[in-house]
Amino acid sequence: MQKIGVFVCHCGTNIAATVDVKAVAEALGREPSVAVSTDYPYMCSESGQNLIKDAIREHALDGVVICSCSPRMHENTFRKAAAQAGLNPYMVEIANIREQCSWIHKDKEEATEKAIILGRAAIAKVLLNAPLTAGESPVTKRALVIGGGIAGIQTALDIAEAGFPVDIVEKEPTIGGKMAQLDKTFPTLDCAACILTPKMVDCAQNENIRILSFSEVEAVSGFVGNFTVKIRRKARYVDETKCTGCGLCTEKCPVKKVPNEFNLGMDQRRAVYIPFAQAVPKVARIDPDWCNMLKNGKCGLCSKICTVGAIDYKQQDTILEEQYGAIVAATGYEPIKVDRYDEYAYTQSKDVITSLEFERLTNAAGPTSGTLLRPSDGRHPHTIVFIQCVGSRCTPEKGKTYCSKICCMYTAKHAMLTREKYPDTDVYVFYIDVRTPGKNFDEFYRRAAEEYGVHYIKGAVGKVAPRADGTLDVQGSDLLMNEQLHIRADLVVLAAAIEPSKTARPLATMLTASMDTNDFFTEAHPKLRPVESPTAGIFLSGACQGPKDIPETVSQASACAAKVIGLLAKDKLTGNPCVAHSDEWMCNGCSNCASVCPYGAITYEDRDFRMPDRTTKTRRVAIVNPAVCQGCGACTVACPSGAMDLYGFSNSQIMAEVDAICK
Amino acid sequence: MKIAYYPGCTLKNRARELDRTARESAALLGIELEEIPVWQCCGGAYTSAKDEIATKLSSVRALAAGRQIGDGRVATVCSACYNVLKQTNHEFAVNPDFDFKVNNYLKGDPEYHGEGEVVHLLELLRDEVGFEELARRVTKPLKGKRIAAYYGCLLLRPSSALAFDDPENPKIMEDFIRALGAEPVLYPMRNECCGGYLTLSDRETAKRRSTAVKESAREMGADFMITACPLCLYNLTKNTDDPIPVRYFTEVLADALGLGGE
Amino acid sequence: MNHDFKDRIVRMSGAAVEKCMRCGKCSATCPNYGEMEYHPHQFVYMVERGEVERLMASPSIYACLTCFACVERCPRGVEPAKVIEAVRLEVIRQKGQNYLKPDDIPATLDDDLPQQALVTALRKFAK
Amino acid sequence: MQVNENETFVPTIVAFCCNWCSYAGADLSGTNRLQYPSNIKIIRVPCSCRVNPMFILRAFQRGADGVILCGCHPGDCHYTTGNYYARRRMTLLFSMLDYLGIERGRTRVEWVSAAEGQKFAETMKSFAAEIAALGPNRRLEDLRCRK
Repeated sequence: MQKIGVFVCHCGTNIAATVDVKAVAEALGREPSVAVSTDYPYMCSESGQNLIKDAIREHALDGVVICSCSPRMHENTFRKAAAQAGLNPYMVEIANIREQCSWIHKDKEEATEKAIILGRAAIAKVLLNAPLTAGESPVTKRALVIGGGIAGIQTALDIAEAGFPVDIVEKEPTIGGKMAQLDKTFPTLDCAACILTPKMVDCAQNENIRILSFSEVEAVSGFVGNFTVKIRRKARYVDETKCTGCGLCTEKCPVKKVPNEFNLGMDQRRAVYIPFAQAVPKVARIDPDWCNMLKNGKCGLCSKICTVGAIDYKQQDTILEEQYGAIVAATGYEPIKVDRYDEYAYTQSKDVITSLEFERLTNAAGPTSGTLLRPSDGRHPHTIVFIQCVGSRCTPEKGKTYCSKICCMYTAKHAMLTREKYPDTDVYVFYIDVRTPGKNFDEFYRRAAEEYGVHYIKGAVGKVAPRADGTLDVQGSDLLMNEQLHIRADLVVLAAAIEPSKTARPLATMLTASMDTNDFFTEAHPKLRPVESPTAGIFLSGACQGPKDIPETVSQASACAAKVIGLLAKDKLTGNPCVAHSDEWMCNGCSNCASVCPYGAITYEDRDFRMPDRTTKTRRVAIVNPAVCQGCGACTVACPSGAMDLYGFSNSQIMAEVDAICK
Repeated sequence: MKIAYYPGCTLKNRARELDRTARESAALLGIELEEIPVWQCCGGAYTSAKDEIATKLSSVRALAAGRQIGDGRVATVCSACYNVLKQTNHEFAVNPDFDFKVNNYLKGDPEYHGEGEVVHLLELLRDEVGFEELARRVTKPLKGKRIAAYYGCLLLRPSSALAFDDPENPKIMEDFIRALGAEPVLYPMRNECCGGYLTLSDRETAKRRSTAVKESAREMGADFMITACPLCLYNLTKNTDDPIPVRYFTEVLADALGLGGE
Repeated sequence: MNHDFKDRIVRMSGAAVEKCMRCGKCSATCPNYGEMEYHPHQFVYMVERGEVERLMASPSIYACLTCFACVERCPRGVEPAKVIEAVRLEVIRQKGQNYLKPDDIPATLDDDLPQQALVTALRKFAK
Repeated sequence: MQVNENETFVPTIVAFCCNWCSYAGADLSGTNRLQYPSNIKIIRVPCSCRVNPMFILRAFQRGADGVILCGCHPGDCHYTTGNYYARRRMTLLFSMLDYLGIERGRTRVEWVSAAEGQKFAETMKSFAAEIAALGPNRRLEDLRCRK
């Protein structure tokens, strides 16, 4: 027979004023298997805790019930006290007789009666408690950062600075991401390349950082502290270890008409190319869709002129398998395709461009060497119209429901820089709201309007009509004038909404990390845990979690690194012992549990079973990984054979509580 | 193939050419347009008010009758009929209350729950004949002609119900023009309104609208324009001073197929 | 503020005036903007504010082409043309309020005018 | 079921509350001293998806007159999707209760967040009133279990 101790707290008068604590202690003391039942003014005080510890030792108690405040307050306090007295901490149950009894009832008799029932339910449960030990798992002290934009770069640098090795996996041939394509950055107008490329070089030179460019994550298994990741290193047909980045091949390649994706197709590159001058790693790549040698075996020029013999037409994809303790998603964003908003005539005129294209048109390394020229005829535009919120702030049927957040500021930047460089240009911005929360942001926008004479028009554009003379008729509304305007523009710039990278959704599936309806990664808590995914060991950096500008991305990236470092600094992780476990004799291997598990904690193994007739049978059974399981219990209900149960909240424990309450 | 055909009131009167050339061209291309035996005017305009049921019943009856012919689809040529019939049919899909009330009105007639489908002759040419096949059947290609397609509003909007083509950058009529051997002229006003509904009540406003459309087509160098809508044709020819000719797309089709006579 | 009218307009049109984010794209897109006293965005806003009677008294309700360009391009799915149609119906459904009277029609006819013009005008402007 | 001396019916009600939202919401209604009937007893579970429909049937069998399940609002589940599972399972259970002849109103699913102490108390009050109006559960109670 088990021996249970019951301890009823007065909590000063908080409980004792409405609950007759003596009567409760007395009534519960009469319950079978209760060896000792007593009350005390403050159980959580040191002397209260000593009272419990002494009783555990004196009566050799097997379990303890504390009738006190909510377990959310002091469950840990009492568990520690029990452990100090040599009792397994999970042999403690709390009956919540303050928040859920004394504080909500006025009638003392009624409250006392309820407190007794709650105490009985706790006794019924603790009788079925089992001693639990939190599992420990080792931590692989290495991090994986997926995505090599500014978010991934910053996170990797910070982790590496703390002394932990980091791998950056980047799907493109170079790191740098979207920021590498930008011209200037708001609100200080530093040139993006000038502040980004030193960081890219830092990554390349840091001993703790390995850059796996032109690579993609293919499979992820394991759990926090112990991930195993398969990474596909895509064939670039150039030996990364030999190529010096001299660029000779990219000058001699005869295939010259390949649309250059770095300049968004506004100029051409060769079939063998280095994306841009400051690429890291500075290694060429051969584009198999265009290379004559790879397509039909006729050419081989680059191989002949390469002085280090780096060209390798036979190169194959390889798979790299690595262990990591933590994984950071930093997959960033893409601008949406604006084709569906063709009232703006994006597909009908070359002179209707997106803001990212505008960045390239004003960038010194861009297709026009930084001179703002119309894509159609290469002439200077004299009237430019910027259109805001293209595809943002829509109903789900019409586009993205959210504000893309960065457009107001970069448009102010574009407008300001245009007016500064080309004072003869008229610049109009059609806006719905100008949203500039951020340090020095509103001042920046006001400068565009006040000092640079940018015309801000409150209203939207309804139609952009290409005219025969090459101009664009922009028909918009000026809501403050209550007028419909027609502006003859030479160039129209669309502030396209941004959306998460298309690679994010399949990655989230591999990571079992959750996403919202827009395919942004969900954070563990929107306010208090903004850089962690609900899945342990997965962290979020940058715009993959939601639209962000560079300052915000960098601060989130560093916050994310701090969380990763905190994890990697531990030698062992202590788990929550209240996890699911499967009775392999009852399990029929149906997979129902795995399909409801949000964490991928359940796997299947073939086990040999010795049958009563002395034969051996091999059956597939579920195995719960206690380090991954978070203890929600979804699987326990999904299990048709009743094999799956949850420590700490077992079927029998909950039913015992039900029985005690319904008696 | 045989398909139910809803000509609409105007094609029986002022737009007889539209009706005749549509039937003859379709027949030549293997599509028999079989007129629904009994039909009434669709009303020409679809009232968006949720509480207007009775004005949509003539369309519902036509759609219901169409079920008896061919594969149950109803073909139209006139843009207005297409718009009204298709919006009416779409309402069944999105508004159960409409379905319920319509069938209360229909008591005695067979029930109808939106199971039909409305197609425009242009869609039949694209999907059943195919523009490549059409190009092969052309005997008198319109070589060197620069033709501006005028969609107006009725074929395209609301796109949620009509789903005819991209409402901002449609291409079905341009592809049709190419199939006839001519060159399509893209001009920005091709999907803007000619002012049709105001023709009677405010002729001057309608004139300004149709003139704007024609100026846009002229600016882009059109030799002539084509349309599927009798009211658009009227506004673009009789209610404007611009002399660019406007023809029904079926007239041009009949010509190209060698049905024109000359 | 007359909620009675507002509720009727909202119910009749099925348009969600409260979804409007005041971008003015409906008015930016309207081909007949110049002929209107109140513009599409004002119809939406004024119905939301309950100012329906002012709209009912305005000739703007007969200026809408029902071309649905505003409905097509509204990023919030508000459907201004349906709001305008509902306000117009609210007027012409009243006794003696037909905007177009059958007696006026013969004067407007000519030999080429399609039947379509007649039926649509009557449907739009008379009950 | 309890029937006291003057024969007014005081139903026995079990509330399953998820640890992260609804149990915290119940604590908050306590902290704010918002009253609700004492015949409701709360059982803490890690997540609403831990609640096996069997537990609810067990409660009815043992004499409960009403059972309410509270979880995080859809989309807010601490375990991401648990409350969706709970919702689906309960929907199935409801149809089964019909089959058993148990009034549909004897079970309810509510979403109560950790910040909704007021809502928790209101929900409990209204549920208790509904169960009292329905009267004792005589259909499923296993009298052999009664003491």
